[in-house]
Amino acid sequence: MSILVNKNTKVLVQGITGKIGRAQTKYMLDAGTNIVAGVTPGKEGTKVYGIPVYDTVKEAKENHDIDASVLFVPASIARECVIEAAKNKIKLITLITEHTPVHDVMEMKSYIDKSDSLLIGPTTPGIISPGECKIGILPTNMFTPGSVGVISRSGTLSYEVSAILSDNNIGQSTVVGMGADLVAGTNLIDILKLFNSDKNTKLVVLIGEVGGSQEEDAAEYIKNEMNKPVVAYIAGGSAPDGKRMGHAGAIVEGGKGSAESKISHLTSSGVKVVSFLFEIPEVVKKLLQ
Amino acid sequence: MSILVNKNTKVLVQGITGKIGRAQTKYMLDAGTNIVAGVTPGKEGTKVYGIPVYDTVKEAKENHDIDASVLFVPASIARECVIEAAKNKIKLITLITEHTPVHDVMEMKSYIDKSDSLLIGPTTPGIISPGECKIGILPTNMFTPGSVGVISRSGTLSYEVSAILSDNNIGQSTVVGMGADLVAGTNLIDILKLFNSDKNTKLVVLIGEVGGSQEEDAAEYIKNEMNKPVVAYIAGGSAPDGKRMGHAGAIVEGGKGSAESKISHLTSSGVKVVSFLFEIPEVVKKLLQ
Amino acid sequence: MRLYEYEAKKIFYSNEIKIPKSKMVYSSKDAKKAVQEIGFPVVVKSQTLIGGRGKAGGIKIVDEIKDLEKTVEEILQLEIKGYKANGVLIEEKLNIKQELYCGITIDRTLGKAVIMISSEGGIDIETVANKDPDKIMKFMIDPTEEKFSYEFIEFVKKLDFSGKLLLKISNVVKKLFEIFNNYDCKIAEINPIVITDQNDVICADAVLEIDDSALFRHPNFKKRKLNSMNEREKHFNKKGATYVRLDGNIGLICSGAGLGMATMDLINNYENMSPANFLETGGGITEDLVFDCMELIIEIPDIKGILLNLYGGINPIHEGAKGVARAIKKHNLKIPIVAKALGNRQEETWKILEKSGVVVVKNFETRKAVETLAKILEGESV
Amino acid sequence: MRLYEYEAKKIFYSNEIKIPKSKMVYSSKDAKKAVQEIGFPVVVKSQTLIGGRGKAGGIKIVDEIKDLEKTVEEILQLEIKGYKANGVLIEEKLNIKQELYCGITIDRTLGKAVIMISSEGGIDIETVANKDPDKIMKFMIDPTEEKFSYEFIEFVKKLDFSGKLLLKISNVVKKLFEIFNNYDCKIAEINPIVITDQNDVICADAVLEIDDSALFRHPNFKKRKLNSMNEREKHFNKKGATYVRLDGNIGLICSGAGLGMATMDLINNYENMSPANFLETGGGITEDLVFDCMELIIEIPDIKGILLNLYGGINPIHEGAKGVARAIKKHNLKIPIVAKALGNRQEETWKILEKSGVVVVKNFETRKAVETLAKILEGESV
Repeated sequence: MSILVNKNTKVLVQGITGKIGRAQTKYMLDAGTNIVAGVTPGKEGTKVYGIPVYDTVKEAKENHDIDASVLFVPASIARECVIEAAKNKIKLITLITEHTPVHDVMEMKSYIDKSDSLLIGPTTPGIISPGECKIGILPTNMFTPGSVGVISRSGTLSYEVSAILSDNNIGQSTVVGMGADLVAGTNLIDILKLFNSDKNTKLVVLIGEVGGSQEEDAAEYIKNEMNKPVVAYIAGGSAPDGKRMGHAGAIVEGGKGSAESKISHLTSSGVKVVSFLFEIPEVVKKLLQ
Repeated sequence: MSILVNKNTKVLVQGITGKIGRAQTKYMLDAGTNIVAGVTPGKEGTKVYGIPVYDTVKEAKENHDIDASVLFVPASIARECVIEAAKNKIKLITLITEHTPVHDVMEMKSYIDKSDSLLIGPTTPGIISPGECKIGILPTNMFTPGSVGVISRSGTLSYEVSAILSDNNIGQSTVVGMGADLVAGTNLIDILKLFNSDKNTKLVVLIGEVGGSQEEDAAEYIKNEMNKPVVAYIAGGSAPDGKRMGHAGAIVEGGKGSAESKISHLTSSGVKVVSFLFEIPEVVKKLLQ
Repeated sequence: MRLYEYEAKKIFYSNEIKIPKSKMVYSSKDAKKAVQEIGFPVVVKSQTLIGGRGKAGGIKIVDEIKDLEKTVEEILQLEIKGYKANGVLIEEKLNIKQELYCGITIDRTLGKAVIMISSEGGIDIETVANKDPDKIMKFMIDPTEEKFSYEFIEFVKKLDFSGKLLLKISNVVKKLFEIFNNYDCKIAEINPIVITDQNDVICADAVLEIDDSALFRHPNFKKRKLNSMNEREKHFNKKGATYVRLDGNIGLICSGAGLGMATMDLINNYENMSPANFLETGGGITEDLVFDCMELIIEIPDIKGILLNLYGGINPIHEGAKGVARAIKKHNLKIPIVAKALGNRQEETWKILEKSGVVVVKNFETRKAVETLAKILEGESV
Repeated sequence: MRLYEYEAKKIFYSNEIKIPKSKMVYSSKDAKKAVQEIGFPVVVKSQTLIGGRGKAGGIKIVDEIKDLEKTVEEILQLEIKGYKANGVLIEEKLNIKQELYCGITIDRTLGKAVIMISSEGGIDIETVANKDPDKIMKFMIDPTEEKFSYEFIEFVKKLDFSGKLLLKISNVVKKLFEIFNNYDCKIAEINPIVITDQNDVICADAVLEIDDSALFRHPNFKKRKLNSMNEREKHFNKKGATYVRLDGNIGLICSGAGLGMATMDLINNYENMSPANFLETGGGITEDLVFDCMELIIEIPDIKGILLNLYGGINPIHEGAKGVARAIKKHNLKIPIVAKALGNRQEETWKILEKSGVVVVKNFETRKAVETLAKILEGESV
């Protein structure tokens, strides 16, 4: 039907009593998401839109079946909250929070990699399987159900491309925002794999951006393993260079990271790379025929 | 034949080039110990009494079969050196070093407990299977081969009791100094178990001392599992009390730790507890008849 | 936040990494005093955050007092890629036997720190990396596992050092890694680590970049960063917004980096339009923030038009719209402003914007908004 | 090394654990000044390292200025178990709603830190522990695994707290655990943690004991410890030797704690002999150390004889023997000295000792050495 989330997914909201957590809980409920519990330490016994709040994930887990958690917590404690979710064996953890220190992200990723959990984010808009479940902050009205999977490193572009697809009567199976930070809990390949084995996904739209080598790595996977078409756009071809910061970054990336590198790797792996988002519907339609 | 070490044991000396490491290496070689390599970072290529020195345990391991390591290293780096030995899968690690911070000992113990290694010490005189192998600083002339196992929490008393036994023509299978620190890498029970299943050990002499609850725990094991006689002495019955340090220690020990407690637990487990060391040979002889 | 060389070296020094004798000065007069302590020859180093200063003439060796004043003044006046130096560092000249490289940064894909060392350090390290990548040893670090001294020794041994040099170099790498972790660095780099003719191991240069998101854990550096900002930059910084000045004529306010980049790609497609700035608000939109964004953009000379591209996911775009309206009113703005603003509370947002005279594009495609602005600038009706 | 309450509270304060308003004073004059800042009623607390000071009269509440001087002077003069106070702490009196207990120490058998908390804190905590051990929650900590905030919350919830009190108490326990680790503590204890009538959570007492072996990581406390010692104690401390003064007449020098205790057991068996001291050298014997040991013992009034009991494992006992010989010569000692010294280089050792007139017992049994000394003291020939 979809990847990661569907209408049966039981969701926990960590940081549910904050201003943003509360507002987004409402939007998620409106989108049909099955939110079963919330956590804010010190707030046990209260309710948010009828959802019971607990002091700890452990207690929420003891009182409810939980498949996924979405976090609206301050950046300074994001590390501990993600680890709390993972230690309590929540399978899918989505960290919306922006500006988490990258050393904290590396630590949480290390915990996650040793667990059975999957971490989406940080700085992700979340995940939506339109009409079934929304985990995160994606504006619901951009999305329609269908059979195109969308993976985007940029949050706002995941909205834009989905809206453009929807506007052209191309629905989405699942849309996943990978998160925009230096380090992401989950890489493009991990999500490509899920789409590759999802029966309902017929084609994947991949929105990359300059920096890192995720797209180059994904190209390799697509070439060797992917059994459905992939359409890609890489943002940042005309973006300004960052100030030069020592040699270390350049040496690590070893020539990867530029828009040119990503586009050429993807193209030679059989991916149709477009120059502008608005070209996507036409390409998708052609490929789905 | 013996526990932990025998004439085939291949020994590494960590900290071999220091004053103490060098002197004790000589004594160990004189006692017949099969020392195959030494480690001191920065000293690779040199030799100590013909023994090749390496920069790291890893390299020593690559060049030699190693069963056991004995450490003469400064207290400030003992933690790292023990962990280095354990990560390189050395089965028996003996830390002679005194005055290692107890938090460091807890950390190394935690690593050790998750590994296949055994840690004797810190502040241990080491282990001797008389006539076969000596690992540590025990004065060789106190010991004779035989069939009494000795476990001692005190280093010097392990010498004294062995010398008294030897003087009475009672030889030792293996003598193990447990180490005198607040936390020991290995507890009395771990060594009792080894003696229990060692064919050559007919009886065990246990030298305990006030503090902690190792003897009480050992008493429980002896009562339930031990299939050979145990003779014990507890040092410190007339020792001065330490200054009183908060309630925490008393609560943790829960009434255990005094000489009276240890003696009564051991006695009621069938252990023959003597009041003075010099009484031991007679008791041993009687029990071995 | 990148630190100046002299700041990074202070941190090195307090963490027991050896650095050359040196003194930071802001005038040739103070440079003379510094030299009395240090002794000739000295190296005069421009303190700037821009790379490649050596090749740009920002590092000079001075052997005699007669050349000092001129060299210091020249370097103080020198612009490197448009930036002047923030003072110069007067430093003892080392007698170099060998130069090594050590850099620690983050492997984005693995999400792990990577320590890189090479026995061929110096200004050509990137050439080494490209031509002969095997000459750079790389070690990936699991952030949840402690790295021990013996592991650094094992690592540095691969460069074939032994004896005391092995210990000294391993210790520098270990300390640099501790700094990388303790100061929340994105980059910690020493190029070169100098082995002197006396077999001393000394760090001749220093790059530290601290993660801005972690400055709450480093109040001193946070203060120093805030001190170097004006009020508006402070506000931006607090909200997590990013602003970069560019050369073009179209002001741009986007609610995400990807959206911003995609919008720039589209604007650049028109001959008579190019971005005057890159501005992304992140998820912290408020009325005040967007008001500040507007003020920042209208200060740019020759600005021809403004494009807003906002999504209401976590952002309250109706609040942002109020900020736009306030700026228009306050400055009586007449230049064309086109907005695409979609998502939660979009109708409310549109109403506020349209009331202020903003052209609202209600299509999903950013292309349509860019097209609309282009048409207005061409004088066409929309 | 145990810290005074006021020292421990300083550490608490700098680690953001709330403590009562308080001031350390050494005279009733300064106490008056302190009260002006703090305000009546105050608690006057003897600063001593001995437990049970409350029951011994070392803690008094003062409501009015007229009682202050007398109370302070009394407590300054009060001896608790033979020790006078090192000043008094003047502290605001809290309005107590509830008292909790939190103690962190080391479980010796497991080799793990154990955190204990109870909602029935106060002076009777050990009674609670004995009578109703279930009222004390215990948590074992793996030292290689980080403990997270949520774990402290899960832990404190077992005492049935909720809301803000739950967060405040969890935070105190977390901070105390951080202090326990960062300061290399063997014990870190707060008894009681006070919940005030305003639902503030404040630490009313503080016990910290730092591991002496870890003082190299805490240079300030090492300095403070060395400052409180005379030269000889410093030397002992550096060598890792332990000296405890007792009431008897036989001086004792042993090369290990177990051996020392066993020797004391034997000495106590004689009616006319008892140990004048406990002295164990550890593994750091040098000529100077043993010389100092000898000087320390001969200063004890009414000392009748000296017993040395040394093993040459790691210790160079021949060096120790030289120290004995030097002391005998310097002080022209006439009291009987009996030595048992066995192990590496024993013959050399015996020769040196016998040359100085020490009676050397070459038997393996300490009993023989004690017997020999007893006989000499009885006037028998040996």
